[in-house]
Amino acid sequence: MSPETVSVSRLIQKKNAAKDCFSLFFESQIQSSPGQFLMIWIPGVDEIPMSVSHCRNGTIGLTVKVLGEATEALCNLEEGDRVRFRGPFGQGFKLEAKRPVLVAGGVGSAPLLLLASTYSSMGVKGDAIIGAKSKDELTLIQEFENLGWNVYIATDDGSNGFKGTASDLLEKKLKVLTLDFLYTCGPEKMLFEVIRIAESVNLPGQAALERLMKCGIGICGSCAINQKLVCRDGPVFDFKELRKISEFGKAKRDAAGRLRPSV
Amino acid sequence: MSPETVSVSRLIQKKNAAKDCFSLFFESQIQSSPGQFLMIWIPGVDEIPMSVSHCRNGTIGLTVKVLGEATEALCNLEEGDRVRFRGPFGQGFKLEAKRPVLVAGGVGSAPLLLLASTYSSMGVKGDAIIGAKSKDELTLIQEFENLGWNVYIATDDGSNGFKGTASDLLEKKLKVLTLDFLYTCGPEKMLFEVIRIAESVNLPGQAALERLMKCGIGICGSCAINQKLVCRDGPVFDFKELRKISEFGKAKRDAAGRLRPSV
Amino acid sequence: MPNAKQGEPDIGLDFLDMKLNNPFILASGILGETADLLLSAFKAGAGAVVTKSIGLEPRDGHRNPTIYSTPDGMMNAMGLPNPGIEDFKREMDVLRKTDAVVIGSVFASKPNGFSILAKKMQDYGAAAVELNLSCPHARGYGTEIGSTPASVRRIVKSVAGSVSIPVLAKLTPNTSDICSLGLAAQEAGAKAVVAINTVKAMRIDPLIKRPVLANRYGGLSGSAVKPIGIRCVYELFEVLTIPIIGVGGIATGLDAVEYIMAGATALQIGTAVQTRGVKVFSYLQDELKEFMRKENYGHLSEMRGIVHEP
Amino acid sequence: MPNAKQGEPDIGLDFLDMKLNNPFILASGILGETADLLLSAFKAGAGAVVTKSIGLEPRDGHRNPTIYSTPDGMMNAMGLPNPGIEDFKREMDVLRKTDAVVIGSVFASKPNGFSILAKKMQDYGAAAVELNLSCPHARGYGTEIGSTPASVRRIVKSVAGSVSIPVLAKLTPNTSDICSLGLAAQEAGAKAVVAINTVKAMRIDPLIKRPVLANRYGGLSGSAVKPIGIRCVYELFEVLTIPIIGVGGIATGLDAVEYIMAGATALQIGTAVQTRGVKVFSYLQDELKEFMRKENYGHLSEMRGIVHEP
Ligand SMILES: Cc1cc2nc3c(=O)[nH]c(=O)nc-3n(C[C@H](O)[C@H](O)[C@H](O)COP(=O)(O)OP(=O)(O)OC[C@H]3O[C@@H](n4cnc5c(N)ncnc54)[C@H](O)[C@@H]3O)c2cc1C
Ligand SMILES: Cc1cc2nc3c(=O)[nH]c(=O)nc-3n(C[C@H](O)[C@H](O)[C@H](O)COP(=O)(O)OP(=O)(O)OC[C@H]3O[C@@H](n4cnc5c(N)ncnc54)[C@H](O)[C@@H]3O)c2cc1C
Ligand SMILES: Cc1cc2nc3c(=O)[nH]c(=O)nc-3n(C[C@H](O)[C@H](O)[C@H](O)COP(=O)(O)O)c2cc1C
Ligand SMILES: Cc1cc2nc3c(=O)[nH]c(=O)nc-3n(C[C@H](O)[C@H](O)[C@H](O)COP(=O)(O)O)c2cc1C
Ligand code: FES
Ligand code: FES
Repeated sequence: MSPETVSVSRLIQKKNAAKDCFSLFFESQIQSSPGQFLMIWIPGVDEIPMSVSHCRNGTIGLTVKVLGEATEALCNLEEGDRVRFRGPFGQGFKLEAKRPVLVAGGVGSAPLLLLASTYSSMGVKGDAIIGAKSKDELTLIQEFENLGWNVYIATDDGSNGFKGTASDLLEKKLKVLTLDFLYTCGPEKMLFEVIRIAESVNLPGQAALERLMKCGIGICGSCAINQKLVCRDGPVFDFKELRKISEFGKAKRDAAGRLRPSV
Repeated sequence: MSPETVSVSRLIQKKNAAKDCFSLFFESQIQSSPGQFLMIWIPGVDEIPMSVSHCRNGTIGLTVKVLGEATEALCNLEEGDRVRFRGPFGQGFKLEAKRPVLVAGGVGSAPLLLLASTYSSMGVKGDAIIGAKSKDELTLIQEFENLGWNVYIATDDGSNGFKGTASDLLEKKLKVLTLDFLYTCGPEKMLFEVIRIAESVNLPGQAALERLMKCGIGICGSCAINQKLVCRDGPVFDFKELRKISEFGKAKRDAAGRLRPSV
Repeated sequence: MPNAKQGEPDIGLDFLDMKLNNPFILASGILGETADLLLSAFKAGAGAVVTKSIGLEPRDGHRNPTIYSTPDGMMNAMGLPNPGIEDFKREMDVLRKTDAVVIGSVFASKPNGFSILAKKMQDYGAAAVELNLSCPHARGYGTEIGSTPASVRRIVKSVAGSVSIPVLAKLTPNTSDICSLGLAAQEAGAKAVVAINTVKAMRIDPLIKRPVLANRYGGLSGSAVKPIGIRCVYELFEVLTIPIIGVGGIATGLDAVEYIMAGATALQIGTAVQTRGVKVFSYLQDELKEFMRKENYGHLSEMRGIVHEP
Repeated sequence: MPNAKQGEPDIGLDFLDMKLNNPFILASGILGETADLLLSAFKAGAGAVVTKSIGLEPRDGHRNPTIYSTPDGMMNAMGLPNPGIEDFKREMDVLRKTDAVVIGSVFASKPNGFSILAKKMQDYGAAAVELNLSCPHARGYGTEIGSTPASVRRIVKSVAGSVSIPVLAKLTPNTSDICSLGLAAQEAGAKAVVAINTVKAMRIDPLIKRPVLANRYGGLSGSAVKPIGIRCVYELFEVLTIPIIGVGGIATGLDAVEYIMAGATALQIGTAVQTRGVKVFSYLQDELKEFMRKENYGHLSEMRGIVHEP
């Protein structure tokens, strides 16, 4: 764990990344591996988990989709405002691919961007399939292109690129692309589909999961998925681990710890 | 400070060192510099400060004069019995002499023995003036001789060597020996005399002091001598520091903290 | 010097009506909300597991931040999140089909609430019920109702009269006199006491200018409270006849030995499950056995309470 | 973002009838038995110094070991060794001739004893008197007489009626309700409260098979108790109108800021005098000023209690 487990940072820049979605840059010495996450405290509001999308030269970047109170408050911060980080926590992505493919849904592109830029700095590039409901929800497309990755776009409504889901597009692309490892992040239904498709052609890979997180450090149990803790054993899991996890794609726990079927 | 600040050890050997005086050897990884001390807890009895007289190959040796309850209990320990050490604590002797002379009174020879053996291992030898009330109270003579030091003996009653005090003998020897630094340990009246003599010929040196010690680590204040703490600033002091300390040779504090004239 | 006895030291425990493989029990609130996690602790070697404290109704708990962790110790103000006793049946039903020894922890604001919950836990198959009389950061619960002997007595009495499984009273250290709380629990029919819950505490972030926990106050656990927990167990052992379960800062086998010598019969592990991982349960067994082997103890009972004067 | 104000931050304090250069006060019992040591702390930069707690008669204190120190914190059971109030005149006479601001700490078992001691301290020239109502390891003194509001009220009232110098009540954290103790002290005429004294604690040596302190129980201090002390100061600030002196685990300027934001007006330093040496008093001033400069605070009062909700 980095010595910077708890640190206070100021917002130095905010950029619109998609509809209701912002990339926020903080002055911070935190060193995060792709796939790891931070617990970010918006003072007076809430403390929530966030993947790192940028990490370079004393700057940490997050890409945040406004969903509720905390994400809204986060995106309403102004330059100079302070937040507190705990972390980085969790197991990140393995960096062993020669020819990686990324499949992102919505703001799931956030951790995959840090993964892509890390691969690029190692001289490895690959393909990124990025999906969203419609054109204005596509997130970080330009950033993947700037890194020299091949970007393939899917929108549910066909407003940009392929009409259909990211997993539909993956299924198509699998036939034409050379790939040895798949990374995916996005809505759990999509992950479930992506993994089914990958496994059908024996393509190994990893997925980054989300669960409700309170402590972030493996003590409270709120992020449980069967016998695994997403904050500690994940958030990144191998496809073959996920196959053994019956709740994956099926059920989540709410703040009170009740098991609820996924929507 | 050594990582072994608190450690439990077993007595492995006990040797008679003089009348009512024993050298006790414990299995211990403690590394002590000459002049430093340990707080030794005799379970169920008391915890008292003790200089280290031997320190070698996983063995710590103390040389203990029976004075009261704690020292008696310590000397009555049997092989295999346990004690607890805290330490080593305090400032030891400087090791800068080319031609050292040691002046010991009674069990004051204990820390000076570790000093002599350290010098010997550096290839430096010198003279040791060792005093006691009478022959059977001379402590560690053989050990100094085994190290190849010149030993000069003084007894108050003349039962061995020079008849008189160690400081009387020092005064005599000063005229014939070549010396560049003096180390002394023993009753405070003796230290006071020795320092007066050394300063009269501009011989620099250090003395190891004793005061009542409770904490050993500079928080309780029981070892105070004017503005100095013997446990932390000492127990070894330069002669020129001692000149500024008005209580030196004059007064001590009792367990309640009352200043009492030295006897 | 002692001679080595023959064979392995025995760290098993016949405790109340439970047979424990070893004295190390998962403390309440740590990974205790789901059957799967409780099972994973049991499989990792816990002698028994205590559930998260369960209440009559579902609760989301306090807003985040709920945890603050430093090398000195941990602070939490989870605020007793739990699915409620009805929903928790699902988890207990899973556990019932296993050989895990499960102690059901419950909290309520009134004696009657505790009794209802304890009966449910008994119905669900819990081996014992632990009463949380000591959470320091949930308004109307825990310490607020567990810091007078009268209140402890009333609650324990109500529960002990309602269930046949052993009743354990978990006591607060946030008191000037833990012994009077322990005695009240014993007199009212508790079969054991558990000491200690967390110590009420606060830290502040000087740059954010707020307490580090959303609830402001929280409970301190981990190594910082170990000397307080050992003191409480020692004090309780001097006055009680029922067994004491020691908890607070136990992270190594030697910590466990200190608690046992102070008088603990069994031990609970909370914060160390985070700092050393769930494998702590096998490390603790190894370390405890190694100590006993070297020091020539055959059974835990040979160490229990031995620092007390006769 | 804030702009830097002009000039150095001001950390001076007009406090009761004392003018302190800075808010850092040497805590009672640390190097406090002799005039020379108290002076050395004052010269090292302490804003004021508190004497060792002095009683009516000389006391040797408990047998050794009286101290146990770990990286997590320190435990002590000195047992209130002191030369007695008559003999202590010698030390106070020396201090009187200096510009050191000296607070006389006293302990007794009865209100009347406290009053006699306080009057002596006043005669000796003490700027204020601090009542030790909170030592956790001396039979018949400290916590034993300071953990009920009634007893605190009786003692403070007796002393406040006997002296004209400010009376400070040093409170125990070994209670379920420190606020009621603080309120009792305030109502009875205390001019400030001091929180906290040490937390009752025990450690055991598993190889020696005894508690590590000869007195068995001791008081925990240092970083382990910092979150407890901050919580107590925060709680007291919510209910009291008189100033609070924060103490417990303060070792750095940032620790001081936490206490001040919780509501402390001044601060006392104990264990850190050991861990960082007596120079801690100049380090603390530097660190506090550096924080204030960076965060643009001009005076301590701008930080005091700011984490409380309006
Ligand atoms: C490891 C990890 C990494 C994450 N990384 C990012 C990231 O990089 N960028 C980002 O924008 N978000 C990320 N999230 C999700 C983010 O933490 C949540 O969006 C946030 O906690 C919601 O808080 P809120 O108060 O804004 O919304 P809430 O008020 O908590 O929720 C608002 C609505 O959104 C729903 N909701 C809440 N959380 C989720 C979720 N995880 N998935 C789907 N629906 C949800 C709720 O049920 C509710 O309907 C990550 C989550 C985890 C666990
Ligand atoms: C830094 C340091 C190093 C020491 N090293 C050694 C050592 O190597 N070997 C050794 O034998 N002792 C050493 N001592 C002294 C030793 O600590 C005391 O002799 C011991 O504490 C006495 O304890 P007791 O319970 O046996 O006697 P007590 O019951 O405490 O005292 C018995 C009698 O001896 C007197 N007395 C106690 N301490 C001293 C003293 N320091 N000088 C003179 N009279 C005293 C008492 O006033 C009393 O009359 C050292 C002391 C210090 C401070
Ligand atoms: C995150 C967390 C949650 C806790 N939740 C509960 C709880 O629900 N019920 C309870 O009785 N104790 C709870 N506790 C207290 C622990 O069971 C235990 O008494 C305390 O943490 C001291 O032990 P430790 O130092 O080993 O953690 C909780 C502690 C922590 C750290
Ligand atoms: C060795 C030692 C001796 C103490 N003696 C006294 C005392 O005589 N009177 C008193 O009121 N407090 C005494 N205390 C308590 C301190 O004044 C202080 O309240 C406590 O140690 C917490 O502060 P800290 O964490 O900075 O040490 C003593 C503490 C220590 C460590
Ligand atoms: S968030 Fe608490 S265990 Fe994962
Ligand atoms: S022995 Fe306590 S300060 Fe020296």
